[in-house]
Order: sequence, then structure tokens, then C-alpha cells
Amino acid sequence: MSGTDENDPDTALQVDDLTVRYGQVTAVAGLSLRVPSGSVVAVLGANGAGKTSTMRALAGSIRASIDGRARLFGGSILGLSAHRIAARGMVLVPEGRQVIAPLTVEENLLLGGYRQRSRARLRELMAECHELFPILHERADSPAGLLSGGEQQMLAFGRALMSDPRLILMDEPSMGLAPVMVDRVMEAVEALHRRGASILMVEQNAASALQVATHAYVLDQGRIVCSGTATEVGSDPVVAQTFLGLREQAQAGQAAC
Amino acid sequence: MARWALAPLALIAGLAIAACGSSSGSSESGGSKEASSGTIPVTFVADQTGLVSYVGEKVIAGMKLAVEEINSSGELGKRKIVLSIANSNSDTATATTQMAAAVKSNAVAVFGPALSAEALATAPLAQRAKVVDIGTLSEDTGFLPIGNYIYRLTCSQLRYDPLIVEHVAKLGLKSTKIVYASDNPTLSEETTEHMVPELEKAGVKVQGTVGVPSTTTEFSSLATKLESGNPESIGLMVVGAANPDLITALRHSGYKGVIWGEQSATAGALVPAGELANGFFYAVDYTESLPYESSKKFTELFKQKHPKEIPYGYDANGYDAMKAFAKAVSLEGSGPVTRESVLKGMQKEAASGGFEGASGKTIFVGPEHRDIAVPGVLVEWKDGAEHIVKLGTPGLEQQQ
Amino acid sequence: MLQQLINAIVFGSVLTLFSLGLSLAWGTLDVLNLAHGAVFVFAGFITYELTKDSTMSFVPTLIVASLAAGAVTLALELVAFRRIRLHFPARRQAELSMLVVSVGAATVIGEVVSHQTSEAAFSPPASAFSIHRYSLGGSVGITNIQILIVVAAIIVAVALDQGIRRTRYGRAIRALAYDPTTTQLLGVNVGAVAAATMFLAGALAGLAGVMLAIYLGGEEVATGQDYLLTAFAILIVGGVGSIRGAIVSAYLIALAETAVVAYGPSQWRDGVAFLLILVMLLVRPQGLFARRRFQRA
Amino acid sequence: MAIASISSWYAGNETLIQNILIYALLAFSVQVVLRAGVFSLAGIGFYAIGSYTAALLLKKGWPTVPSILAAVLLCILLGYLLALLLVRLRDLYLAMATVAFDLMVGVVATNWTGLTGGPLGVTGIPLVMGTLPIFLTAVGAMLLLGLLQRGVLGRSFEAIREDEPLALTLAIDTSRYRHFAFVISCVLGCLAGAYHALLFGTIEPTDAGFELIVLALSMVIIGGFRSWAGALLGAILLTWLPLELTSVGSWLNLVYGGLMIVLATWLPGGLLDALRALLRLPARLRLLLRSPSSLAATGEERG
Repeated sequence: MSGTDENDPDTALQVDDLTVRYGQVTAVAGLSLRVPSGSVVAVLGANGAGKTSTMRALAGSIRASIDGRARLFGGSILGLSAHRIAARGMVLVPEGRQVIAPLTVEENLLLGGYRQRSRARLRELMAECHELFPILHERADSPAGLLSGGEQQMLAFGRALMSDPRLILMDEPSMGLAPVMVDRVMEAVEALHRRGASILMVEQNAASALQVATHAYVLDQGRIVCSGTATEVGSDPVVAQTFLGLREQAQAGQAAC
Repeated sequence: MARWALAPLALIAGLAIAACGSSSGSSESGGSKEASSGTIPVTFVADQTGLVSYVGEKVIAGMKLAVEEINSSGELGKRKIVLSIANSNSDTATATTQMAAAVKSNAVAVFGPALSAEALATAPLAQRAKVVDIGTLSEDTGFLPIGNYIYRLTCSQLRYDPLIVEHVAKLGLKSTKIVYASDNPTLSEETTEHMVPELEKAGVKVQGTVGVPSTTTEFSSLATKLESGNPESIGLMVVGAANPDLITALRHSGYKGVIWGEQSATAGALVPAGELANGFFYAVDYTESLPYESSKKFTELFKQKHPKEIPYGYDANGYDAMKAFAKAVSLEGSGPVTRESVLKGMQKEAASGGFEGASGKTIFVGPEHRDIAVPGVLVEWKDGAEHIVKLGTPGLEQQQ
Repeated sequence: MLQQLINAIVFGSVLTLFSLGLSLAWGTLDVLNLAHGAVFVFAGFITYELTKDSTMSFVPTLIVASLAAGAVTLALELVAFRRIRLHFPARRQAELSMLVVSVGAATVIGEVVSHQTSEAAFSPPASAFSIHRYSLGGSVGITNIQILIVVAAIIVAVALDQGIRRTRYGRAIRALAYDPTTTQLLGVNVGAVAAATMFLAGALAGLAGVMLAIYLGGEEVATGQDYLLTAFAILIVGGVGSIRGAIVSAYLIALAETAVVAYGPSQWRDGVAFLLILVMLLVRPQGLFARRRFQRA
Repeated sequence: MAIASISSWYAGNETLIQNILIYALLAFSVQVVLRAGVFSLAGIGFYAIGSYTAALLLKKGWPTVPSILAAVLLCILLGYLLALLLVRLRDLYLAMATVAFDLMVGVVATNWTGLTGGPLGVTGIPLVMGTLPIFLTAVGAMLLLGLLQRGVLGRSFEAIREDEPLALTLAIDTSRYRHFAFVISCVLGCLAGAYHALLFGTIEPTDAGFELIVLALSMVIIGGFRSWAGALLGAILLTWLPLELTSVGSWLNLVYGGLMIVLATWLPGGLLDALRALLRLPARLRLLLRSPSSLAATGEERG
């Protein structure tokens, strides 16, 4: 199958009825969402809402039973192995960045461009990366493990960019970063967006995410409870209370359970 | 109730049940076994696999050849030898298990495995069950003293030291160095206790002995060490691939002197060294071209059975061990064969001067005449075959 | 003295050829492949089979036997190691299972070879490769096969080191060693890279096996085990997964063993490797040449 | 009559039983550490140390029990020291170190001729050992290992094996447990060696070499490493199989090797797990007849 049959050019990713189960535990229950081409879609939700499972299931990097459908630019991807999905132009920036610590920054970037056979294209992408994230140029030869958390996130973005993706999945890009770094990361997301990639991002930090998102979904207990444009979702009072304004309390409540 | 405590108890119960179940099939145990209607069951606990399987397989082949010959010639009347092979896996525990099973069976005699640890551990089982055990290769000095049922037919290097020493002296070689397998019980003792003093006595200067683990395969540094001081000859008291490997390393590093060795160089072990091994001499029990009538007969039989193979000493040992047994049986008349009658037969055979086997005239030596000795022969390896240099005489070595 | 130095360098080259594949498999895929020695002997056996009757010349023999050795290791990867990696998520269980599989494979390969050779030592005939000795003055000399082994070791070592450092495939191998999941997310077909790595490891063992079959007078099944135990010492001393470490420590250990054989109590030769393993693991478990260690996520 | 037949069966199979029991002790020594996530094969080295110590003391005229006790005490001491040294190592590194230790013991035994008799080993050891003490020791070991598999201790071992950092956070003193398992393993190996030497009257340095390491590991893997019963099953099978497999003859080891590949790949719990699954089969079939969907729940693969 030559894959990406463009039956709906406006849709980058269409997910229908996605269910992820680990043994008896259902992590994601019948989730449906759509990523329009050229949009930034944010999936918001607290810890344990099933966000990471969704991302990993879509990227083909999970050992669990998965049901439902997911079409990337019209081609079905559920059940394919991760490297095949990557080959179709979708790349996941995993939770916690997961840079390859012993490799240098440059080697990490080159690894991101693993499927780029053309050296010329690889050089172009590298230049683009360095332009977007100058720090990656400055520290090209230092092992990735020595970068700070924020720098590692830039590297993870740059590495994703190297594959020249049409859709980037981001799993909690702001996790574990200082507030000032969170803003930098969101700027980077915008920059990647401007460059032309569609983005699907899951975030706990809803306030920051909604600043850059065009569309948003709110996920709770593995289900979508609210969806719409970023402005709509941001102004929904229930959402605002439960997931935005009172986020800390919601978390505290969960921890108490 | 703690269930874990039940498990060992269940095991005990299980053992008991198994005992009831399997006891029905087995025959009575005891010292006086009697073979049923004309069959003579014997068991060979052989090193069919493991470290010395290259020996075991050949001994088995020789033994089977003897059984066929004896059964078809009517040498034992209507009675037929039935040979069972039990694999010792070159391992003491397996060997003892197999030997225990063999002495429990109705076998009237057993043939023991080759490794000295195996031989030493299995012989007491045979002795206790009062069944004649003919060890096939065990050279250990502690083997025969285990008891009066214990015999052995072993190509003992000890026996051939004089042949080699004499030849080294005869070639006019003034000096030698010896390399030996330091983890091989027989060879390390042999080298330091016998070879060195005897060579010195014969006027050959032993410039040094070098022990190496028998796992060694890369010998270039050892070859350089051996060559220093230019010994006129170098002796190899090593096993297996170390023979061709050492010869190759010595020749490739430019050594021009004489290289001699011991019997583990037989059975084609030198083939890998090609023509580099030409001129290498050592002593064995048997070689293809032995002139004795009984040897020729064995060679012919072997060639008929295995047209593509060359008979070697290990084949001859197996054949001779079985011949020794058959002679003992025939000396006890045509009655039923029992473990006791086998022992008596063996004793009669020893007293009557032995038998003619694959290796020639074979006699029983040692203090109690339980060490079965062949004449032996000094051979030289040339172009892929053994050539006779000198025939030995049985019982050449000092009586132990 | 000079001759012993040459001996040590040749022996070090033999060890380098043998241990690089082992290091590659352990360092990247957590496979402590105890069948490596058996595969090495298997290549020698193939060499023997190819040359004993026919007149197949050296270079084609070398290639065929190395590929055969690679194929055997690849088969092991596809039949067992891959399945274990996918189905046993606990790394410790996977490592143990792969170790056990390799023990079983070593037995199977060894038994097949020993049956085919009637348990005896075997060697390609002298016609397969005619050995000459070149004198370097006095009693010092070196043979053409020794030169070939040293040259082959240098070429393989440099190629592997540079390949791992600089190529796309090399980066994928190093990434795989650190974090297979993320590596796959980046579009690397980790199954294929693992298969290629195991094939390469086996082929390297094969290359060593062919050279040794000609260099030594005769190989037997036990030969592989001896080299395997020495190779473990090399990996531990050099640092598991470090190609440069493996190369340097191969020559160091060759030097140490040669010194013990040439000037010391040669019967303790085996002890050198075992003692080094113990001492190194106690003093510097990461090996002499390991770089900064990053905790795996 | 039953008693008579048991005794006659026993008389005929005494050596087999002795070997099974000795190998069971050796297999336990590997199993007890594997189960606790400590990949140590040091038990085989202690097999050699135990056999030499007991044999040499006995030959010096010591009585039997003190000889064995002295061997055990020496092994506890050495085992504890070795544990202190090696406790930092994990997984394959520990396996490697302990294999090196085992082989080093062999090299020392071969070359320290003055003490050990060199390559000839020790022969003519008085045959003072009977089956009963070995049997009782083996049963004792099973009880001990059974205890270690249950309760707090058992769960701690399990936790250390599955996830050591987690075990640490659960306030399990992992290094103490690792030490403990290590020393138990050494003692079991030591006893196996001592009994072997005293039972068969001979010990050579090669008796505890690489082959024995492979054999011990094979027994545990083929039987199943999660329980002592698996180790016992493996010991019984591998001791008894050569008697039954005479038709296989020279292909014996090929069968072992193939079995190890198959089991390690498809049945990591060993034959014991297969046996248990087989025993559960009737119950599961009944369940299936009643409600087919409920089977899926029990069919989940264990992590």
C-alpha cells in the first residue's frame, strides 16, 4: 500500500473510537479526535487521563491491546510498527524528551533524520534546525545527556524536525521544566507550526497549551469530555474550573484518592 | 496449613509410589546373576558424548566388531554376547548412574569408561556388586587396587616410555624439551615422574619441561620458548588438537629438530598438521600394519565393516577388551555364564598366558595379574599414516 | 624477545577479530552470546569442508565461511533473540533467556560439527593456503598468515570503529543500545538493525574462524570455548560495548598471556584471563575505556 | 510386600538417587540466587571448594561430620567475602564475574599441586557417605527454599528480581537480601561438592569446570527457575535422561541444547510451568464449558 491516499486533504489525523487496554485496565476508552491539516491541537487532561497511552498507541510504541481506527492523511496506521508510522511522516516527541544521552547533539539530530536518504536534504534540515534552535548548533558536539532539561526539549524538537514530518505528536513537552522554559518551549511549538507541520500535543499545563493551540480536546478518565477551538474550550466555565483554574486542586483531589 | 511444607513430603511419597511401580519390571539384584537361555549380556559404560567422545566412539566400534566376530564364529558355542552401550557423557555423575544401572541389570560383566575420574568412581560400584569391570583406558594408579573384580586394558604410556626413550637415544639426539598438558593427570605425572628421569638415564639431556593447560590452541609464544636453547628434539605429551597445533606452530616458527610424542597423537590426530607432522614418532597399542596374525585378522574385519576408515589403537582396545572377556567365558566351559564364572574365567585366562588380540600377544601383568598388557609398537607418522619403527614386547614396563 | 612481541601482536589480532563481534552483540543488544565460540569453530569447519576435496581458493572460502557464520547467528536472532526481546519486557529475564539460548545453540552447533568431523581435530589442507615464513634476521620471523591476521584485524577494527562512530547505521546501533523504544520512534527499524548487528557479529566470528583454521594446526569444538573465555576478559577489561576498549584490551591480554607463557609459569595461562575479569569487575566494572555512563531512562 | 519392593527398587537405583540429590543441591544453589534476581553461578566454584575441603580433611583423619561442617563454614566465610566484593555487580556482569571465579578455582586446584594434588586431584577418599544424610540435606534445602519463596522474604526476593529500584523504595534492604541469597547458594554448592567427593571417593579439578556450570544452569532453566521444584525437576530429568535416551546415543547433547533453546524462547518458566498448565487444564476446560469469555481473562501473559 503506498499509504497516504489523500481522501481528505484537510485532515492530518483522524482518530475514531480508540481504545487502549493493559490487561484488565482500560487506559483509553473510545477516544475520537481530528487534527485538521496545519492546526495545533491540544489534548488537555490531568495525570492518568490516558494522554500518554493515546500518544504511544498512535505512534505504535506500546504493548497493549488497541482497538479503533486511526488514519494519517487517509492511511490507516493503527497496528503498524513505530518505524513504519514514522516513515509515513508522523513523529512523536516522547514524554520526558528521551534524548539519546551518550550520543552528541549532532548525532541525535542526524538520528532524527535517519530516513532522509539525501545528504543535501539532510544538510538543509540541519541548517533549519540550527536556525530554529541555535543552542543545538552551539552545543553540537556535547553529549545530549549533558544538556539542561529545556535544551533537551529543544533537541527533541529539532530531532523531530529532522525527519521532515507532516504531523508532530508531542507528549507533555513542558513537563518538568521551569516556568520560564515552558514559555520558550511553547514558542518553539509555534515555530514548528509556522514551518508547516500539523501538531497534536497533550499537555497538563493547559493555560500554556491553549495559547498556542488552534483546537483543543479535554480528556478525563480516558474519554473526551469537551472539544472545540482553543478559544471555545478556554472559555468553557466547567473546563476552566475543573482543568484550568482549579487544576492544582483537581490533582490534589486525585492524589487523595 | 503451609503448602510449601507438603511438597517435599509429597516428593517422598512420590518416590515410594515410583518404587512400587517400577520394581515389578526389574530382576532380582545380587551377586550371582545368571544369563537366560544362551545370551551373555554385557554393558559398556562408554564416553559416547562429551570430552573424550572421540575415544569412546572408536572403542565402541572395536567392541562391536569383536561381538559380531565372536557370535558368528561359534567360539562360545550357541551362546551369544549381547552388548549394551550406556553413555557416560564423559561425566562422573552420569558414569556412576550408568554403572549402577549396569550392575543392577543382568550383565555378567561391565566395561568401564575412559576418563580416570569416571573410572575411579565407577569401579567401586562394580566391585561391590561383584561383577568383573574391564576398564578401557584408565591409567590411574589407584584403579586396580579398588578390588579383585577390576581389570583394565589400557594403552598405557607408562608401558611405552622405554620404546620412546630408546628411540630418542638411538637417533643420537642429545637434548630434548618436553611440553605437557598441565591439567591432564596422566600426562603431567607421566612427564615429570617417568619420562624425564628415563631420558636422563639414557643420556638425553632434558633442557626443560613446560606445562600448558590443554585448552591452549595458539602456540606461537610457546613454540618460541621451546626453541630457545636449540634442543635437538621436542616431546609433546599433550592431547587432542594440541598435537597438530604444536607441530604446526613449531615448524612455522622454523624449528628443524625432531618432534616426538605420545599415543594421543594416534587416530588421525595428526592429520590436520599435514606433512609438517612427517617424522613425528610415538608408541601405540596397535597400528594398521602390525604383522601378527591376530592383528591382521582384526584389520581385515575392520576394513570390511568400515571400508572408508582406518583402524586405530582405540578400535583395537575395544576389540581386545571384548576378546579378553570372551576368552574368559570360553575357559569356563559351555555352561551358563555368571558373574562368578566370568571372574574365574578371567583368572584362568591370566594364568594361562592371555590371548591373541588385535594388538598381538596380550598377557596379564601386575601384582594380581589384572593389568592386561599388549606388546605395543613404536610408529612414525608419515604422509597421513603410521609406519612401524619397532615392535614392543608385552609387559615391557616395570611391574607395578 | 622480539619474536615474543610479534607472537603477542599476532595473538592480540586473533583475539581482536574474535571479540569484536561479541562486544557488538553484548554492547548493543544485551546478548551475551555464548554461541560465539561455536560459530567461530563452525566457520573453521565450513572452511575445512570447502577446501578438503575441492580446490576452492582462499578468498571465496573466506567469504562463504564468514557469511555462513553470519547466517547461523542471524538465524539465532530471528528464531530466538528477537522473540525474547519482544515478549520478555523485564530486561533481566530477557538477558538470562538469551544467555541460555546461546548456551543451547553452542551445544547444538558444537555437536553438529563434532559429528561431521568424527569428533577429531580438523584443518583445511595445506593446499588451501600455502604458508611461508619470512625471516626478520636471526631466528626472528613471521609467516604470511600471521601478517594476514594482523592486517585483517587492523582493517576490521578501524572499519568497525569508524563505522560505529560515523555512519547512519552506526548511530542507530549506538542509539539502540541506549534506548530501543525511542530509537524506533525516530523511524529506525530496530528489528532490522538488530538482525544486521547479529549477522555482522557472526560474520566477524566467522572471519576469525577461517583465519584461525588455517593458522592453527587444527581446530576442534573445544577451541571456540577457550577463545570465548578469553574474549570475556577482553570485554570486561575494555568496557562492554566499547569497540576501542575491546581492541586495546585484546592486545593487552595477548601481551599478558604471552608473557606468562614465555617467561612465567605457563600452566597458569588460563588464570590470567579469569583473574583479570575478577580484578577489573571489582576495581573498575565499567572497564578501562568506558566513557561517561548515562543512566538509562 | 510393598516395602520389600521399595527396598529392592531402592537398592537398584541408589546411585541414581544419590546423583539426583547431589545435582538437586547444585541446581538449588543456582535457583536460589536466580530467583532473587542475583545472576550468580558461584555455586559451582563452591562445589569445588566444598569437595576439596571435605575430602582433604577426611583424608587427614578428620571424622566425617566435622569435615563437612568445616567445609560449610569455610564456604560461608568465603561466600560472604565474595558477596561483599561482588555485590555491586548486576546481571550479566555478575554472571561473568562468578563464572571467572569458578574457573579460577579450577585453575588454582590444577596448579596448587602441594595442597590439591594438582591435575590428579584427590583419590582414595574414604567412602563414608550414605544416601540418608544427602536425602535429609536435600529435603532440608527444599524446606528452606520453600520458606524463602513464601511470606515476606519470598515477596522481597520477587521484588528485587522484578524491580530493584522499586524494592529499594519499599524499604527492602536489597543488598542484605542479595548477600543472603548469595551465601545460601554458596553453601548449597559446597554441600553438593562435599557429598559428591565423599560418595564417589574421587575429585579432579575438571569436575567443576565449564561443563558443570552449563549443566547446572541447564537443569534450572529446563526445570524452571522460579521455584525450587523446577530446579528439582531439572535435576531429576538431566540425571535420569541419559539412562533412557540410550537410543539417542551420541546425539544426547544435541537434544539438551535444542531443549534449552526451545524452553528459553517459548517457555521461560521451564517444564514446571508447562506441567502446572497441564494440571490446570481440566479446570480451565470446565471453565470454558461454563463461560467461554472468562478464559480470556486468565490467558494474559505474565510480565
